[in-house]
Amino acid sequence: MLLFIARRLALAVTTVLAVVTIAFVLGRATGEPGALLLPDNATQADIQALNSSLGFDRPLLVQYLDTLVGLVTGDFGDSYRLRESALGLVLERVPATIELAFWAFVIGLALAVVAALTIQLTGSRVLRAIVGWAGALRQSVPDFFFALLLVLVFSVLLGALPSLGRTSYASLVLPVATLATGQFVMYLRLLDAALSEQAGQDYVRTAIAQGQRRSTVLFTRMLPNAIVPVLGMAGLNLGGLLGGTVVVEVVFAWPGLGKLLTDAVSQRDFPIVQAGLVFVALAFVIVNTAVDVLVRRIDTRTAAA
Amino acid sequence: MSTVLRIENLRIETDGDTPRTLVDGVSLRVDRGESLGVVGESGSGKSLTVLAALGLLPVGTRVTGGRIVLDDRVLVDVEADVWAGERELRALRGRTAAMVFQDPMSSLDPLRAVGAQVASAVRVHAPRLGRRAARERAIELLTSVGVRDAADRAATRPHQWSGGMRQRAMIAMAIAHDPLLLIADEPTTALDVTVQAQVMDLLAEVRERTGSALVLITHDLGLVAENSDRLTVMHHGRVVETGATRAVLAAPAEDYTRRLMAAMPAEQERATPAVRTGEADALVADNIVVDYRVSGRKTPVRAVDGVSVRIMAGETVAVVGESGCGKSSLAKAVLGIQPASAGTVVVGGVPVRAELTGRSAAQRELAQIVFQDPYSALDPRLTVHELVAEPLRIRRAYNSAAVATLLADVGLDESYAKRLPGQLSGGQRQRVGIARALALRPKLLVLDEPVSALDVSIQAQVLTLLDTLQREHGLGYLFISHDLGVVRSIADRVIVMQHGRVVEEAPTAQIFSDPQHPFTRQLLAAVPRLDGPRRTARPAAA
Amino acid sequence: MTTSLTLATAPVVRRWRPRPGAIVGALMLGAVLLLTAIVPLLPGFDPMGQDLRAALLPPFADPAHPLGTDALGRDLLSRLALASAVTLGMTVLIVIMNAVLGSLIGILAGYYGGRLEALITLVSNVTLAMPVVLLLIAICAVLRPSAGLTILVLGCTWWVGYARVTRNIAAALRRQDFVVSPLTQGADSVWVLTRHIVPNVWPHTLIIAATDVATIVLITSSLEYLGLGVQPPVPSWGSMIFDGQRHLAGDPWLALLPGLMMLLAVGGVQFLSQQFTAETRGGLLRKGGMR
Amino acid sequence: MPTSTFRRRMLSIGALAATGTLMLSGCAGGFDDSGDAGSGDTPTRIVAAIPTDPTSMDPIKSGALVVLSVFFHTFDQLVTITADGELAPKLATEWTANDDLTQWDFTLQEGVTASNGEAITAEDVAFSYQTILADPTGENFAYLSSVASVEAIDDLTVRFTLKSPFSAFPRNTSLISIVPADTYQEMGADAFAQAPIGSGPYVFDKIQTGVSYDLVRNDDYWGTAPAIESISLQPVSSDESRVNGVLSGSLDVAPIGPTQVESVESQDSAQVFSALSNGVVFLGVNSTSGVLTDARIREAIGLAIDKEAITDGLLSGLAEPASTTLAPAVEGYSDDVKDPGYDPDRARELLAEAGYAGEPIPFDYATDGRIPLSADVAQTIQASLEDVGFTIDLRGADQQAHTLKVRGREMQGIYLNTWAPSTVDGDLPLTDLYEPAGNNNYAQDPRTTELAAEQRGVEGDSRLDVFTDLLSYSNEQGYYVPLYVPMNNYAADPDLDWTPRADGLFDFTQTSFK
Repeated sequence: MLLFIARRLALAVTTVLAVVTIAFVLGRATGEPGALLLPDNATQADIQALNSSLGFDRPLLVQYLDTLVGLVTGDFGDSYRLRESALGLVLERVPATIELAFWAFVIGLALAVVAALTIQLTGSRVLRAIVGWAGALRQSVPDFFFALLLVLVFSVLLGALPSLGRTSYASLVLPVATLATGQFVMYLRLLDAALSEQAGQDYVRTAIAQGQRRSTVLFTRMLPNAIVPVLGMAGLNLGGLLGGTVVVEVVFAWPGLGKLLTDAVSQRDFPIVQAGLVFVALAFVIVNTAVDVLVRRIDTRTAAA
Repeated sequence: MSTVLRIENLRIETDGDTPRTLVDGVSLRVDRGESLGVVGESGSGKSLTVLAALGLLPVGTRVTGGRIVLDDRVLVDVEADVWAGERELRALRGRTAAMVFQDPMSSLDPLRAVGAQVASAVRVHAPRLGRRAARERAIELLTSVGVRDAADRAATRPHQWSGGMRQRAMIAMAIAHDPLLLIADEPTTALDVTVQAQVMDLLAEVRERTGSALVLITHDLGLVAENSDRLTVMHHGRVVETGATRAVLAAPAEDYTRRLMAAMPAEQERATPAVRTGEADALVADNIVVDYRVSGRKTPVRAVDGVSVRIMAGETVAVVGESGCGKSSLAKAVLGIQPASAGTVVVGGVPVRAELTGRSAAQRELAQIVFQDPYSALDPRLTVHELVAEPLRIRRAYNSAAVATLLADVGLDESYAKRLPGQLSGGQRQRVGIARALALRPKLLVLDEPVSALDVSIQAQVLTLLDTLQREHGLGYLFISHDLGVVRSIADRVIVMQHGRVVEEAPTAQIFSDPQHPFTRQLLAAVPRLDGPRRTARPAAA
Repeated sequence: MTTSLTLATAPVVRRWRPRPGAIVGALMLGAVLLLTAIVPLLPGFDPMGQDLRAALLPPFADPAHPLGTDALGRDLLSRLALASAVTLGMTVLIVIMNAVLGSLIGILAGYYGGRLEALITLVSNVTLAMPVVLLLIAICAVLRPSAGLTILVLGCTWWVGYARVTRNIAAALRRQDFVVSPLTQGADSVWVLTRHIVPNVWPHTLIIAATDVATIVLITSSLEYLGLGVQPPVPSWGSMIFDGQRHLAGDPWLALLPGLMMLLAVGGVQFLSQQFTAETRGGLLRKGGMR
Repeated sequence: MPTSTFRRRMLSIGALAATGTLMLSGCAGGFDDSGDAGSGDTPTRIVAAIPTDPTSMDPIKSGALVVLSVFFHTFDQLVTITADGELAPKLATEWTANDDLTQWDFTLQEGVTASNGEAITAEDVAFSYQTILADPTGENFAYLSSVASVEAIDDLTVRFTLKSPFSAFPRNTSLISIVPADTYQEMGADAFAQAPIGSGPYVFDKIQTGVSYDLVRNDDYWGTAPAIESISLQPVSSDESRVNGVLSGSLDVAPIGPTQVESVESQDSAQVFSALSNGVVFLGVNSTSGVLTDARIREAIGLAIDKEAITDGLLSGLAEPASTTLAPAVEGYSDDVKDPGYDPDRARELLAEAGYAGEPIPFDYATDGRIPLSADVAQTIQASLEDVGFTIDLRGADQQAHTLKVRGREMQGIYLNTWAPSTVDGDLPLTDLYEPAGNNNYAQDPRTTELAAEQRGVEGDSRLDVFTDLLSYSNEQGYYVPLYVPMNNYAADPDLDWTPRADGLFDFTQTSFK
């Protein structure tokens, strides 16, 4: 277990380091931000002055080391544009994104579990077909367009839900629905395949031969076995989910990390980019480690291997 | 009244538009407390028949005719259109009739503690029993089937148990409710012969206690002979012969039964050795040590601990022992697949490096291997022709005539050349595997359990083939096996291994007639034989 | 994953028998491909020609523009055909790049294991921990957004799924006797990799690729929303939907027609891919008693 | 477009969405409607969408235009520019210049206090300006590049001494907010940005960076009390989201794109405001590289583009063709400046004369950001130019990359750009377009430099004449191709009584609900 933790830690550190380095290289390649920060009639001299006051005239190596020091001390500097602590700005946006990603994940996964179990329990081909069709249909609609359709129906036409902002629980519904449906389709596929595989396993036959109820076997035996690989996928999917919220955040004017980061990248607001990416990478590493630990707890075989 | 299970005229077909009949017109009967052996080769329908009795048919198959009566309850009567419902079946499963399956690893939920699984088998028909009580009962059951320290072990998961222990746990679950009928489907096939004997002893013992009847489904006539009162022989989905075990085996009425018995390895040594003198030894392996590194452990595990083997040209040396004794590791070390950490290997008079990558192509050709599992030994995508051609292609010595000759050598005609492994029987695959191994004209053939996955009748054919080839080419055989019956009929010399060391080495006849080491004796005693001792479990009531 | 399981589900050996879903899928995808192939041959094919005075014509109103025109008066049918070719082309390229890259990485990691595997784990972790969208925005900021760049970035970063699956299969195959035996016969690793590992791995790669098509189409169209991808005046489904949504109230077909194409293609591939995935057995969990 | 047709279409879309998705039915109920104080009596709260995230709430540091929509409400500036572009007193009641326009005295309103009670005097004004001038890297520094020094003459008089004559200087002061000096210094810049205090008609209620900027009416305001009690300014970056926000009632007013105007107009739940803006969309031309060094080819570009087709067709009439680089609303604009018009045949002749052989001309544009429908506009221009024989290499980039390229003077051929002087005066663009340091000035023509400086020293009609000379000369040389003056369009609550400003910023002090 100690070895496992040490390995995990090494992997986490190198991952974060690599992400920061990539971000640094790309950042310096995209150019200096001064010209973007000053009004239209600012002169070249003004821009130069600003860039050098931001430290862009120092040797690249020094800037890189500075970034690394910032990474260790947790001080990523002030945002160039917003002139506030970059880490503070990132942390300010984190709850909104986590809220979105968390509910999308939980609802998507929960519905997928319910649907997959229902399919297995009823053995209904019709149900599986319907869910399959609906999934394909959902996957054929880009998130931004799906979100727009939701807004048109539920906000504009029915006036039932707010179309933007993060003011009440109601404003969570549409953005979460947009993301959760996508998650649902993905997890349903994985779970259905995993459960179907488990259904053919000998231990299921053993349990049935003992007189166990099908539902008992499904819930207490097959589901834990099937969910292990799905959990692993879910952890890996996290990076995608955090990145995938960008479009939804734009459409629903959701004050999340994705929007902040994409804006920061294009505005060359490197302190925010660095702070944000470190956060995302850390979140990814932590969640995946947690998933691994969970999986090892559920399935001690992997620990032995 | 005294009949527990009665199957009449059972027919099982596959689903679909063009159903295939898998079981046709099978009738059998199990009386209270008795033991019925159902024998047949793979595909004979023996498992399906008995699985149908509990409504456990795999998906894609169904009962289309006949009657099944379990404990006076009609579960199926196709003509009367009686079909037991799920609820009714559930009440019977595990209580009236319980099953023990072949592979105790996959038959247990890998994620749940064994004790919990036993406890849940207890609670399923005793819902009012509390968790704690069920747990205690589970430990009691585990103890009763010979699991030591059951209270501690109950909390561990199946992968931490040995195969024999797992099968004990399966039996503990099966007897949780003292069923009238125990159905054991190849309960010992995956186990070592000594463990097999222990498990069969245990089954007899628990039946003594519970008075359960037993249906023993197996392909092993010896096992049936020792463990059943009556016998039903099945072939191609039909019952060939049925009757009292002793009577049937003493005087088989049907041709098929006779053939089955004839195919069992003869209990005598082979008459004429094929050893050639004057040629280089096929193998001289000296003081071989094999270590495995295991993650999480500092010291490597020593699988083979200083074993020496010498095989002359045309000689067959068998290495026997239980799983984990190091016999396969020894074979792999000889081949270089798992390099020996110490010792020397000389194949066909040529000293070779320990690791495979250190051996030249010409050196590698000297020793070839025939694998145990004919399913994994052949690339499923390649035709027979291509499979046999591969070693020749590696040597850039391919010509199609050579392939045809090799196929002919192993008794496969031209028509097989275009088939895929999936279209071959197990025996045919093993012939292809042998042809591949022979393609490079090796001096030494390592045969790693070459027949253990085959039905007895096929086993005999393959062994005959191996014998013929040895005489023809003067091959040395390193024959790895756990099956002493097979070893007796083919080996010139036998090496018995235990815990990575050689405990006894002697000519075959001497091993069987005068075993020196207690372990050898134990191994020999465990082999089920047609005339072996009977395990009876007649309950007092009968 | 046990070896027997891997090989038992190997898709190659199964007999070809079209399933209903697969037929529907083939028809859906076929319709899109047919349109993509045929429309450029028609006399009126002109995806770029603008006529601001004939902008936003509804479908079926003008025989010269059977499906109407967009905001710049360009023929919608022609643009749909071009967009289909562009999007499908991009998607296929990206999927192929990922499949090849991911499978190669996975196979090498699975076959050789050890340090290589550790390195690959690190690389795939970095890839996963760094949102593709951010990466693409940053790279586009340096190099200007273009279809080629999108293909390159997505093509080089979306391979982790392939690598994971193929690594498992390759590691399982590595222990298979039929992979070991050529080694004992004098073959080298290249022989084994090319003759036995790759041919047995690629059917699995194909299955992932089929399901990945939908994902990639979705990702690229989301990128169009952020202005990263195919650049005007060349159309793609994503950019057509994005442009069209501005006219959703008055001229909804501008967004719905490319949406329909996307649905047909994505849905088609998904249903088609069900042909290759293992049939659900249901095991003993099927309903009912003896019957 | 009749409403019924729209509804029917919406219903069909709804049906599509409902069948096509796994709607979370039952999720629709049970939320509180607190987001919008819409019901009951005449509403007194405005929720307005701003298109981008504002930057820091410290007016000394922050100079981005979008922030002014906040600062106009919460701070006083010396002067203000009204919705119709006129200069009007705000904190300053009057202002005078010396004869050569290098020294300006502003007289302040008496009795002005900040919301925390601190009196706003000439010292505070001087402090605000001096602090900005002390930091050349500040965002506001460029607006004051003409200022040499600022001093408080007495409590109510501030004197600006300029480096050179500048007739339009007071307009620049409309962009600079005055902070209470003592408070600012006590709190420090960072803390002040978190809880800014000003003397404007509104005070900050709650700041949620990037989410909403909530203001409430300042009951102690020295001037006329506005009707609206509270204002919430919320950044919403997507056009469609802003329209839907207004249509669904989440927003009261929001800037929208030209394509959305028609559909919003057909709705009962919203009205549309459209007003010609203070900006001009133009093509920048690098007249110093490649074939574009030939004036005939530059002229051909102008002749090849049908501006009316763009404004009437593509932009649905929500723009007017432009003939100069200044919009009509801007001081310095003159009807007398003409452009050559649309004549593709003449363009072809010119190309033939110049011997243009299809050398590709790069055409850069920003895919998003400042110019609505920029991609469509760029494609139209590309098509028009190729129509007369040009070979155009269309290159899209995001707004920031585009801006960096403009700032770096890296454009190779032509590029789409816009200039909207926030002072609504022609002076601001001149530096950038015609003076040596200008980002857009590839020509570096000494004549334009001279004329740009000359207008600063004169006032009234003579100033206008200089502008006319300069802009006509620019058109003749083909340094820029003016395209059109876009309208600012807004979707708003049907009951909103509001006049949009030419510069597109929000000022709700005169606004109310009917």
